[in-house]
Amino acid sequence: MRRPALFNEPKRELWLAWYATVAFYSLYAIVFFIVTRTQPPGKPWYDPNQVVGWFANRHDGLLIGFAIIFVLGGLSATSIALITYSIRRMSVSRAFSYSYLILYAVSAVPGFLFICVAMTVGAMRPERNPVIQRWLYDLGFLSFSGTMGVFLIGSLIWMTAILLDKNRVFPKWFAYLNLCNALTEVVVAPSWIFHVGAFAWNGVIAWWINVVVFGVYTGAFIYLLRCMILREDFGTGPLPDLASKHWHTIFPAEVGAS
Amino acid sequence: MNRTTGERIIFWALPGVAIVWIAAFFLFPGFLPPMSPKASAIQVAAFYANHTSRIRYSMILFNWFCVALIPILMLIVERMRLMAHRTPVLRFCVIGVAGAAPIVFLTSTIFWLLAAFRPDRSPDLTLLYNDLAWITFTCGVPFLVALCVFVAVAIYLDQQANPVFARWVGHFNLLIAVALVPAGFAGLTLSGVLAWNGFLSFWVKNVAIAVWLIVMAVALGRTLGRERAATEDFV
Amino acid sequence: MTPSFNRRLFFVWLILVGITTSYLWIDHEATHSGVPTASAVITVAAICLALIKVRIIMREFMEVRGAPQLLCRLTDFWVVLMGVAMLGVYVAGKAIA
Amino acid sequence: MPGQPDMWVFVLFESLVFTSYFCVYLYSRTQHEASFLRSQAHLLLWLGVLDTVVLLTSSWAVARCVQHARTGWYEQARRDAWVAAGLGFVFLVLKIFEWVRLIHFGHTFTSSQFFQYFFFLTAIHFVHLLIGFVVIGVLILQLKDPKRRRQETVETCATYWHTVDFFWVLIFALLYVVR
Repeated sequence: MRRPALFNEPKRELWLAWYATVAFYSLYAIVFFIVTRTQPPGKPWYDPNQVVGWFANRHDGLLIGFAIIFVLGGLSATSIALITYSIRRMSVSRAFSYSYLILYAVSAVPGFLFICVAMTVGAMRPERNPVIQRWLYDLGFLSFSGTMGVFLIGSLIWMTAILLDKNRVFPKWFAYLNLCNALTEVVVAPSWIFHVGAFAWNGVIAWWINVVVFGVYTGAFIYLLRCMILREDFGTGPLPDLASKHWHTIFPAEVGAS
Repeated sequence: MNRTTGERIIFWALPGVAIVWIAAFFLFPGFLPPMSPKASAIQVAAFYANHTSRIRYSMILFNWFCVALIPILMLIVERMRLMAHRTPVLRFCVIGVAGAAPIVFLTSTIFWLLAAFRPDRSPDLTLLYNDLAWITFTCGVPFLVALCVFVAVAIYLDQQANPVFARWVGHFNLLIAVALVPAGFAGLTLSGVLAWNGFLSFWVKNVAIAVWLIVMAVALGRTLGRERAATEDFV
Repeated sequence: MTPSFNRRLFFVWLILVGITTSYLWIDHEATHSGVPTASAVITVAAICLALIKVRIIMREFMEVRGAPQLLCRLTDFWVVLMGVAMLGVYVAGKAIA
Repeated sequence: MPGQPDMWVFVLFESLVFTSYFCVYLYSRTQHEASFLRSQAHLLLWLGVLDTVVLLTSSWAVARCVQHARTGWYEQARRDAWVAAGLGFVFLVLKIFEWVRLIHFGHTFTSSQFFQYFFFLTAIHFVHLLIGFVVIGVLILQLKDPKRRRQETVETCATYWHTVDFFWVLIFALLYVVR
């Protein structure tokens, strides 16, 4: 039987995860910015009737866009897994990689599932009481922007791991960029307090500047993960057969980290 | 050598969990038949007022046991350790979605329980809780879809003379992933096959989850003995 | 005085503190009978003085003075960039208002 | 190059982020000049000057620390680092005093546009300062242990501390002096 080339590529799992990561972030950007037009976010100062208008304006976009996320959102796990793997390659305790994995896995439900549910429920029944529609609108935007702690602590965990690492899996400047990303989670906190101005959830500081920082950060780590995969050297031989080999030859990566 | 690893305990707890899930499913009055998304706020409020007790007890039961999915998924993760992969990335992918998948169910039980907590409140609010519960429950499939895809990819890449899971288990997982897809679109319509009480979004999706559990349980059960034989060689 | 006492750093510190205290004088000059009034001159002066301080801190304290050309150029460019951005926004804002 | 080049990436990137905050503040200021001036009058300029002098002195101590470490005077260098941390702590106390004073008079994060920016900028700087204490801690540990001592790390830590200092220099001018 002929096999596709992918099967013989020693880094196939890593490449699959990397391409899935790229696909996920592209999809995410398209759905949020183009299909649903929930980014840039709606105005926090809208009164209930304006919120109803907002929902009416993008009724189909919201339902279709978030349905796509409902189906494919789980792909976000691939970037988390790849980053967890990168931390596993570093000369630090496994506690760092597991912490990162759990923090980001937990973030999925409040971080993006809530906005999908709230906006879908809102768009489903345009005739609903406008006050309740605004309640859903707030839930959607604030759960999305206002899920802060997991990303804050997650970035700090990653930063610490990179700074302590002696295997040079990631460059140190990216560790400091993690700090910048962690600080954006501090800067977004006032969006829980203000309805208007630079610090509201659509504000220049709490949204625009943060999005730029996050964009630079995401672009950097996707590129650096690619560099990491390119540098990995598993040899080119066939995969070892389980019965005849010991665990470490099967999982060189897990032994590479202390 | 015959170490007690406890994996068999987790495995044999699965039928018990399944019984509780089935019990909760039949006890909840809104599943047979599934509540209509077209019901008015007054009708929904009346439904919660008339069936308060059954809603509460069934959802408390489901709230307790929906997260029992996690130990089962961890058994799969442990099986993945034995696959001929070079990196743990796919295992991390499964762990990454294993937590979120049942938390979606947990969230929906919270909305159902909230709806039943004060049935005498304004019907609009009860309808809101009802919508939130149904959309979370029905559309909240992203982690299950991803789970099936990750497991399938892991099985396809497990190329050894005696793979952990047979290849058809991989095909089966992809099939289940496809069966779960329509449920994500339940928000688009209030009637028809896609609506949350429709053929695709309700019946196909929930039957797919049930079949997935049964088939994966059987597949897992077959590997348990094999793992023991394999570890004996190592130790 | 320890043999390693660095006279240059001391003078740098003195200049920085001097510029800082000059703000007190600027403020005194700008306040008429206790009521603060808007003043473009003071705003521009304050920002420029702050940027001069930033450059001194970078050159002397952060030792950019002895660093490779690239870093010298880059930090100088950054100071100019910050200045142009802030003053530009200020002037544009004034014009719009 | 003083310290890791990587730290300079952080300095330049974070400077851009801060510059963008400053621009937003300045723009907003020009649009509501009278209100900003009224609120600004409640600040104590001398307190801001004191803050700045304290932080500049702390920076001076760190600069000396780097030079001492370079010439092998590790005892001196460690003392300088402690002085820097101590002055940082004084700044911290002054800042908290200032915040408490303002809140006592009813000027809070939500009370006016100016104080929104005031509390935001001083608080985000405060967070940088808190991180700075961790950095100085690393610096002191490095100087203590002959096996760990690396001039590059000393300079990297110093670069961070000076960055916190010059951010304050800008924030001070923008919040206290600009009219």
